[in-house]
Amino acid sequence: MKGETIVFYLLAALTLVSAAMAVGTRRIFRSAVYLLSSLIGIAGLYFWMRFEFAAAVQIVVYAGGIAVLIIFSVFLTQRAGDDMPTPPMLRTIAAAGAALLGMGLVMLQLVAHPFPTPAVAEVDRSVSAIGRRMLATGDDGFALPFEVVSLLLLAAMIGCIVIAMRAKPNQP
Amino acid sequence: MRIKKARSSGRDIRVASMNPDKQPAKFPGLVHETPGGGILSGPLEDVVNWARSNSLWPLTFATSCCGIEMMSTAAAKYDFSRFGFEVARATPRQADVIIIAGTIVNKMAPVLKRLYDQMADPKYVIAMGACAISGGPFFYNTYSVVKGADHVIPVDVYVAGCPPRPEALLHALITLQEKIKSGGKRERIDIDGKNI
Amino acid sequence: MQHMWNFAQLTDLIHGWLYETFPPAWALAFEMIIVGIAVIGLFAGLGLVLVLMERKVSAFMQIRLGPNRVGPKGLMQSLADTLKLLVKEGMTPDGVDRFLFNLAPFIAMIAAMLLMAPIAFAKDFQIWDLNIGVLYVTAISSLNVIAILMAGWSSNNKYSLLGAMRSGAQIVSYELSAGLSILTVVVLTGSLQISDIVTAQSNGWWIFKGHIPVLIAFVIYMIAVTAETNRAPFDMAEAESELTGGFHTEYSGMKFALFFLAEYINVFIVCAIGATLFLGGWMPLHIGEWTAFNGIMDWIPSSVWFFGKTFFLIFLMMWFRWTFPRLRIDQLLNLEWRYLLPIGMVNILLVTVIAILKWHF
Amino acid sequence: MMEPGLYHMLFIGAALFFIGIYGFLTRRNLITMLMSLELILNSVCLNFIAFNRYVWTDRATGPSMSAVPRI
Repeated sequence: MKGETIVFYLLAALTLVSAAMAVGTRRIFRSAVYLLSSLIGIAGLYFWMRFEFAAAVQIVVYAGGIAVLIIFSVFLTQRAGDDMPTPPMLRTIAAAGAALLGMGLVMLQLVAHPFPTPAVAEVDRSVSAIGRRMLATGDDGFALPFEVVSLLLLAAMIGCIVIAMRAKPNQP
Repeated sequence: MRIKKARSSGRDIRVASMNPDKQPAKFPGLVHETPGGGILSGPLEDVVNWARSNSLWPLTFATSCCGIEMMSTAAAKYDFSRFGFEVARATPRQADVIIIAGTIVNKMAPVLKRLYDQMADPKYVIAMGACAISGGPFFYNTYSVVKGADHVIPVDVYVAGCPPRPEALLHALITLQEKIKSGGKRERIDIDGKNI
Repeated sequence: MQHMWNFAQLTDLIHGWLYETFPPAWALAFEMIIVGIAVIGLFAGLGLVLVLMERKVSAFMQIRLGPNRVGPKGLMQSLADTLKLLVKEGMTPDGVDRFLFNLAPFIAMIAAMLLMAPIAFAKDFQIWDLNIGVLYVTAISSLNVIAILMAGWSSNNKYSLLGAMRSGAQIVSYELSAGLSILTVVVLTGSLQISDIVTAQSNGWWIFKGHIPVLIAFVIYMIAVTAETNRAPFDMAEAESELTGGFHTEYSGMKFALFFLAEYINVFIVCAIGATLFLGGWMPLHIGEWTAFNGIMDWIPSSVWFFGKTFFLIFLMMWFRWTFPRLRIDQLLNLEWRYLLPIGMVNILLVTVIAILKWHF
Repeated sequence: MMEPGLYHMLFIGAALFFIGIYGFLTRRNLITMLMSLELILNSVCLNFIAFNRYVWTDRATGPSMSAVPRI
């Protein structure tokens, strides 16, 4: 067995096990930490597939941004030390059944569908190629979604500033 | 003649120390035998004691005027950082030595005890100044002062003075260093063979 | 270029020997082990040197002598400290979340270790020259905040929690400024790869070539990384006079030492990145086409250049620490959001204009 | 064990997706539901990248596409 294969299975195990623990644990802070380790496992998978840029963005966005955001909202809104109540048995069974059923259906489809595996030249995954694609307006460009997302971000930033602005003291 | 007698008496003591039942009556205390002889652990112990003695991080704990002298010891003129003491930690978990710089009143005593308990082993205590040694000027006619910090926690080194000069504190710290280097440990109290 | 000591020959020699002697998988494993041991050794060495340097620099700033009794000139002082912390009791207090409490120092340490990978210590001497080097550093250094939040929360102590939350707010906000000032150099170079950035400076360092905007970016970078590594005057996370010890209040012995070591390693890494981006990394001081001058500079080995620049920046950060008083948390956030970030944004626009019009040298 | 390829990645993506679904259905807490949602989004991103790596390798569409839901 090649070393790469072992690394792949380790990363997959990290991702899936910590994801399962994230939805299973009853302590909310630990849940956030497990979620983070699952996301880092995914970043490891990206590294494994040699998409370094995607991996680095994954770590920046999730470890630096979303995990901190979630942890802060846990600190500020929840009683992080207490255990969360266990969901009722019926709901657990129903949710697990639904998830397993969906998983089975998807797996059936996956096995049935033959994906083409063309031997095309290696993709140019450099940052500049991704950047050009983000701003290209042609057939496979992403200029429109990029601009829409930029607009969304702008709206979010303005909203933040409005919320954070100090109310003016009433002038007597 | 005298030399021979001394030698023989010395041998007597050694024999006696090997057999606790036959100790000379005058010897105050018990001699415990250590199995092995400590050849292997000796040098390692020395190195560890060297490290411990040279990196005594004090807890920032000052209850009255001795604290000013402690600060002076830390400042440029006396500079106890020369001996490796300057990393004053504010949290007892990371401190090695607590310098009781000042009066311990009855309300402070439980806090002092708690801080001492929170420190990680090995931990050392220096009682600085008259108040910490015996209550000092408050020894008579005061209802609120603990008459010496050693009523609360065990003390390794006492420094006299009211308050002691920075040189005295430096000397106390060096004395503590020598105590650690010589392997002198404060005995832990045994109750029914259980270390507490 | 002529160099007296070329690390490439050494690494090639070891690499070739390993692959000749063993099958490829084993050779790779052995290389990994060698690199791991080298990194851990570098860690220990750097930790010892930086702690001693901090104490000596602080003494120098305060007209004291500093440690001078332990070993010759006090050189063994940090060794004694390390040994003492190793044999000191490592407590796990009651009421903590044991798993996270014991995990947090290791996360901090692992994050610091991962950061070593893309740094070029000398010419052709780099663990992993990946094509997004700078972004990788930014990404991994944001893992540090998770370790701090974990330590702060799991300690079950209000000082720890407050310190961790302050530290989280601080690191997340100052990351933006650091990222923007890193981007200025990336815009000028046109690449995220560390080796590209270093070779782009073979005719002069960016801090000289990039006019005033890069100088501004350098200043912002130094301020931002000082805040990001939680060092004074931005040490809100462990403000001793307010929070006793901040996020590591409850840690003792070796677990505390790991945090302590990780902080110093982070200082080294951000300074190494700063030296690579703005001061040319291992690239000697070259001035344009002055061949004679450049030739003389090439005689100084590249590792000496790299460590010289890095330690100069570390000295700068220590200078900050022992000169400025600590900021209040609102002043800290004001400084970032109202001054550094807008200046950084305008600055990167300026740099983009310079890069497009090719005004830089 | 087989050599990992497209199907392995898709299996991981699907498993993450349904773990996320399970969490989303069992939790009754806004933050934990958000966390489950993050898992679902990540499985989608993983699929994009995997398809780009193994099927349509001629374009850098995957990273660009996966960057959009992340923002």
